[in-house]
Amino acid sequence: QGEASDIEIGCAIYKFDDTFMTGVRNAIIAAAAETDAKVEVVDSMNIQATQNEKVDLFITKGMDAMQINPVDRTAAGVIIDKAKKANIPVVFFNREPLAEDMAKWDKIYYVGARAEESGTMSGQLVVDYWKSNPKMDKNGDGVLQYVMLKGEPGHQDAELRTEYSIKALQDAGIKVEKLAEDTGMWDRVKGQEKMAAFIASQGDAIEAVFANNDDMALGAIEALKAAGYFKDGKFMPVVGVDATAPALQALEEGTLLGTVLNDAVNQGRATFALSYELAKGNTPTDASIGYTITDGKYVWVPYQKVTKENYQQFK
Amino acid sequence: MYVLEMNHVSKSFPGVKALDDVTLKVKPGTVHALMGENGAGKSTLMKCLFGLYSMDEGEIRFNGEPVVINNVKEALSLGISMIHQELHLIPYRSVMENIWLGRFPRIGGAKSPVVDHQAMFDRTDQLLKELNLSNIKPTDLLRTLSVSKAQSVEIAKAVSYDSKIIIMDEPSSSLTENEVEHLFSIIRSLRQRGVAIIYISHKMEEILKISDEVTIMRDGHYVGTWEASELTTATIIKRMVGRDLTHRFPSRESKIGGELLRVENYTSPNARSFKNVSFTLHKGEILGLGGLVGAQRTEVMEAVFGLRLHSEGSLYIRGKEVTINNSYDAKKYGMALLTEERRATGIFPVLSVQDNLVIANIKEYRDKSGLLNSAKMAADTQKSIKDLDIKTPSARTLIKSLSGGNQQKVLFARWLLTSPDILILDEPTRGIDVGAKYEIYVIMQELAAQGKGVIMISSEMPELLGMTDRVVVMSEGRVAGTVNSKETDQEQIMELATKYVG
Amino acid sequence: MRTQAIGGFLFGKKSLKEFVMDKAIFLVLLMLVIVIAIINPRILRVQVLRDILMMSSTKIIMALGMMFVILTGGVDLGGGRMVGMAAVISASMLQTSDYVRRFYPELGQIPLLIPILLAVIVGTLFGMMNGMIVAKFKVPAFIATLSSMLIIYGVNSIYFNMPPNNSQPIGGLRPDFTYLGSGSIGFIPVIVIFAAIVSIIVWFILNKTVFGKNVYAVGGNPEAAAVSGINITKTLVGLFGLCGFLISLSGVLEAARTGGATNNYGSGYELDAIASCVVGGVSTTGGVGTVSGVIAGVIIFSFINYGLTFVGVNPYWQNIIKGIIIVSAVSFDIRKYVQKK
Amino acid sequence: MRTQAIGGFLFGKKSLKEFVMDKAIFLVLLMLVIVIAIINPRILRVQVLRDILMMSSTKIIMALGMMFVILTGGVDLGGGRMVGMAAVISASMLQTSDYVRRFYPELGQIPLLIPILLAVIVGTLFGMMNGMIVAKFKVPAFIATLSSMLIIYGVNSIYFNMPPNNSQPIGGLRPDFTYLGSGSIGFIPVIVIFAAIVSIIVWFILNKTVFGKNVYAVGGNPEAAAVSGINITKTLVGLFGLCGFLISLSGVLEAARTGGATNNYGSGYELDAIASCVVGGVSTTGGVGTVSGVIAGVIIFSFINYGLTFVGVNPYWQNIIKGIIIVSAVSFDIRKYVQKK
Ligand SMILES: Nc1ncnc2c1ncn2[C@@H]1O[C@H](COP(=O)(O)OP(=O)(O)OP(=O)(O)O)[C@@H](O)[C@H]1O
Ligand SMILES: Nc1ncnc2c1ncn2[C@@H]1O[C@H](COP(=O)(O)OP(=O)(O)OP(=O)(O)O)[C@@H](O)[C@H]1O
Ligand SMILES: [Mg+2]
Ligand SMILES: [Mg+2]
Repeated sequence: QGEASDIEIGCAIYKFDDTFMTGVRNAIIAAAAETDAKVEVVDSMNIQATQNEKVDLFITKGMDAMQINPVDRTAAGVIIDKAKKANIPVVFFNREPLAEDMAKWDKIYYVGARAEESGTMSGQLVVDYWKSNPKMDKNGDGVLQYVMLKGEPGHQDAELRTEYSIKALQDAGIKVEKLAEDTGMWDRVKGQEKMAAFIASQGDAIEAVFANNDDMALGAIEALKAAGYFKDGKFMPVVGVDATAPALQALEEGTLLGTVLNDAVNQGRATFALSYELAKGNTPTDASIGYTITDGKYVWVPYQKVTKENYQQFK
Repeated sequence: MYVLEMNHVSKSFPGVKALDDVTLKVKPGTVHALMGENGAGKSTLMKCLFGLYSMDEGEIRFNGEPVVINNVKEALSLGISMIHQELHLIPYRSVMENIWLGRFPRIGGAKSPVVDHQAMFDRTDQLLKELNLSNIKPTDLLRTLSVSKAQSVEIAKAVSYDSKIIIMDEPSSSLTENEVEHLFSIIRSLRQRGVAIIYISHKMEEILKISDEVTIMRDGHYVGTWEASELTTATIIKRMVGRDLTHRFPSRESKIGGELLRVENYTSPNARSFKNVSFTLHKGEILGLGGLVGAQRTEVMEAVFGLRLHSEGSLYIRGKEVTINNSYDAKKYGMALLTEERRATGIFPVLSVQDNLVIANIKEYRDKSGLLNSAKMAADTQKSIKDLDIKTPSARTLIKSLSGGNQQKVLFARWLLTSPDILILDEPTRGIDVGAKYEIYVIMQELAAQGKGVIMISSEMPELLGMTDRVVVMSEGRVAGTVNSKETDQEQIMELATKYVG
Repeated sequence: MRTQAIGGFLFGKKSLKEFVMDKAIFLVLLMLVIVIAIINPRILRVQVLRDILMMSSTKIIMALGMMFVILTGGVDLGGGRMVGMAAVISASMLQTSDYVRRFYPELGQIPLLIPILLAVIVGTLFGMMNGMIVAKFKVPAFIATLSSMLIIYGVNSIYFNMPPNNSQPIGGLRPDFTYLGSGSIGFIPVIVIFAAIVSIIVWFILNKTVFGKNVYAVGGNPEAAAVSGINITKTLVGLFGLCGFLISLSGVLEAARTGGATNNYGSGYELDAIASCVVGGVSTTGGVGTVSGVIAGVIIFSFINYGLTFVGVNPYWQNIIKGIIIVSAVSFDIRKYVQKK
Repeated sequence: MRTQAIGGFLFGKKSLKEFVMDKAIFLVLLMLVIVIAIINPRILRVQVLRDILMMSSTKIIMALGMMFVILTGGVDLGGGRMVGMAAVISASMLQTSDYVRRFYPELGQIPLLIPILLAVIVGTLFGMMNGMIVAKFKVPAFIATLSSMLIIYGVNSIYFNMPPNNSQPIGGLRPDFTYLGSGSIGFIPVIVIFAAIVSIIVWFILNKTVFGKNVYAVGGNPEAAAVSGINITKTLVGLFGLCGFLISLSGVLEAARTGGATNNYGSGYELDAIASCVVGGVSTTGGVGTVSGVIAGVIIFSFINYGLTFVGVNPYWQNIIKGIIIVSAVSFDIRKYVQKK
């Protein structure tokens, strides 16, 4: 213990219960297993203050580098100050700190996808369907009537996905009308219950269902099934985000229209590769980490649309 | 000429008219006894006076002036204080805090937020000394005090208000003879200072001894007010219950049989508690357990019943040694225990009278399917209510809204339903009116006549002497001696009770 | 006189006022329905009633379990996590054989009852452990169940993270299993039938058995219960076990209803269950509470959630309105317990 | 005899056994430290002590607030949401003037104290409202604060969602503000000094003032308090207000400490605060609890969290171990209250 050759990296995940972040976490652990580095993964339990405490602990333990998945992206500034003082490089991932905070020190990096993109892509999935299926406009008014199942209000991904999915429709020149919006708190059960209420109050007026993640989308599908959808030719386009295993199954069954894959494996690998180089005291390069570094501190891992056509390759 | 007049007071609760046109007139510097059967409305009348209940009708005059008392604070500031029928103390706080609650001495004037602990301690110390209660320390936590000491704290608290009227609702119910004497000397000195005392008790001797005037109530009605000197036990009873009650105790022929219960050498793991207690109870016997308060009578009986640990000793039922670790073991061997603290270990306040009655016997109400037979439970409940003359609007009434004495009757009935062979009664007639007392004596008597054994802890000497066959006298946790009730007197028992004191 | 006679006819021996006081919680529910129906009359459809009963079903089962603990003056903080554990255990063994990411890739088609029983037994054992700790070590239920909340969640997460699953949501549940959650017999959902049967059984246990009476007694005054010859340990272990049984049953049904499970299922449910009980008149100081009150409490919550979404209230405002409704309903209902001065 | 004399010298009038019983909770803490130090001796450094004190500071302030409510036998479920509200209010007005996404783009550099006072006053008022509802409508604290939890969260979310902020996390806090949370005077963090001062004041209030004694009285036996002429309403409103005050103060410091705020701050904190109180010997039935116990309770939790991460226990196992430690600590500590029979 404490030998100079041992590389120790502290990794703080915003919340262990997040399906997507579990994928990233597993990828980081897998990548670390191929090296001599030891990654200590901790759970911030969705509390920024807890994360700060974990960072203090990492600093006290003298970690060589840190991987931080912020709970609240604006709080990265304080973490950067702490890290800089202790001279421990930090790779932020999945949630992007503010540009001015990123500029505070040169040993700060970010790996992630542009959160807006997931919203845009799920919007585009519906755009494609709308354009190829004129019958989707059930009431024939040329306007797309939709309902929105939001994640936890105030959660960065929830806000951005909600905003950009609709923006994608408008950018494609489609007129939209929001029939209802409510929060399903990322939760399958709540998604199902909220959708049941939407169906009861809106009836057949709903033409599309947007969900901020797959769990809520699958909940909504259960509610739709209970209301007689997905049989006898009655269909409802439902989109989610994450491309979880049950979502892929739903794609196969033809109940889910599409979802968006946030590439957990590559986010995890890139995060580890960056922090490993930093821990060794090197300045990372495209070659040394195997990913393209933009603006000297960003690695962008793109989202991918997943539909019935290509889901096989994500299984 | 009256310090207090309550005229035409009426008050109803859902299902009962607790007070119906009641009058009470109290002269300054007198002890005014308020009497009536259980549920007659005595406590309710006092709670109206103390601002705890609002009257439906009637007026209160204080020093001749009509007053309206909306809450306790107003009552206290008028100069009325009260000792409640049930203890109202805060368990994890000190004696002094309990006494000065609501009017702590403060550092730097009445508006200051800071409590003056030194002054509080000194005043408490002085108060306790004045009242001759030096065995209680101002800093003792309430929960470590025995019931009787806690009762003494309540008395000290009521006295400390310097009130013009002190209401005492059965203050002596958990005091021993000596302590009652002590309370009386306090009352006499208060009377001399011109304080009026309203004194509620079911003990006739006390009433005749201490009171100047007596007001009698029956079923929420006012019966009348008399000079105490005009009254005798018989006339009071007659006016209270509306009929004659000639004997205090039912006459009985005891037929003592073989040994039923033998306790040998019971010793508590707690060094300050009981040691080497042995006694025997026979079939058909009523065995008294006497002694001063703190003699550990309650502890011994709780240990016998399996509620407390004993480190040494053995127990024999009908000559066979048995181990009793808890109350269901005890119940299995046909034992029943009526505890001393009605509220703490007796009633289930939020449950109905029926549920309170049948709970100890609940297993007997299962029919073949294993489910409870409601009809049988209801029938037994009605029978108990009738047999013990329990005053309750219905079997479904929550027990907490019954009068104190009627709660006690329910508890008594609870154990009778289990048809016990050995009945242990800890202060069974506490707070029970004369009529009901007699009924309870009769029941004890009948049980003994059926060959069952009864153990009665009592601090009322006449009751001990009048009802029992033998009395085991305890002193400081040890058995000081056993006497034959017919051949002894109060002096001998007192002598034994103080044998190990000091 | 006339009106009184009519009142007597309608409400039995009670006066109209007493009836209103006694059933305040049902009146609150009625008022809510009326207000929402004025805003959007489509709420008055059988479909909506069915939706609400369906979404209340698992919650009723859970809340009835919770009631046992609240009757003793405690709470079961681990309830939510127990829902998650039962959901994960049962779902992990009830996936269709052609689903790709199976939890147990080698597991064949086992009888439906086995995983369900397993889930429920594990829940019951955890419940009994809570009861044991409360009874034997005198640890407050709050702390005992807080600990078991952490332990259950930890155990469940480790199970859920087992390869090859690695914390992925469990999907692809067998249709015979999901039928329990979303199937119907005629117009009546299976899950509602479940809830009804459980309610009846719980009513029987509480009102017609020795155990039930002992629960009320231990809750009403544990010291008096100890004196009355009630085996407190047995009663506590029994009632906590029953609570674990009912809560894990609701977890199983939750998985069946949503067709999936994660270790995060049920998170926070305990609070909803406790709140439903309290709104339904179960006293947190113990000894007071009825099955019908709990059912009313759950349905009120379901109806508020459903109704506010139904009329399209913004989620932030939903919270505020919900808060106001709850506190008003309870303060209205509580008056029957507040003693007349 | 000798050992007894030494024991007397060390522990005052109490016997060694009594001392061990009385201070059980501190012994548990000591044992934890020893066990972890055996696994990794690096934990025995001043830096670690400082980390733990820092992470305990805001929690101590919050738990002390919570203690007032628990002393009356209730809980404040809205505590966590109140932390979030205070964090958002104070942070929204304390951003640097060059920060791009300001909550109030036009707001100048206002004195530090104004937003802090504002946040704390709002919290106090919500607390007093809770107290009012509990006292006047006899609604159980559980329900009153559950409602205010929903209401506070709703109000805070609406505020947080106001344009131009639109629910974006609030960042770019002024250095004079963040100094309160992360600055130090010498080696001692400012926030620890805050916690120490608050603890002393609360100790004084509870032990030396009439109000404090009334809190214990109302909690220990409300009927006794009522018949002694104590104004129960005033006491309840006061103590709930104080609870709101302390909790929102901890929320302000939480924003200062993390350098940001969202409407989700504080979510779930109430449970931690309640648990710390109970582990620290505050009885959920009311009337029993001390400041030192609460501080010990918070530090035990902090130390468990810190220590388990420090020795590198897998987070799932952390939950399980934490659960076991809590239940053992409390069952060990509780023995002093369990009546010796
Ligand atoms: N809070 C209440 N709610 C309903 N009924 C009540 C309440 N308090 C008293 N009662 C009823 O009022 C009647 C008078 O009770 P009260 O306590 O005044 O009797 P008491 O004369 O003091 O009897 P005891 O000698 O047994 O104490 C009883 O029938 C009782 O059931
Ligand atoms: N819970 C307690 N904790 C500590 N000490 C207690 C407790 N209860 C009682 N004691 C002590 O035990 C002593 C005996 O009280 P106890 O009630 O047993 O006397 P008793 O002879 O049974 O009187 P009674 O005639 O009232 O039943 C008291 O002096 C009291 O100091
Ligand atoms: Mg259209
Ligand atoms: Mg009375």
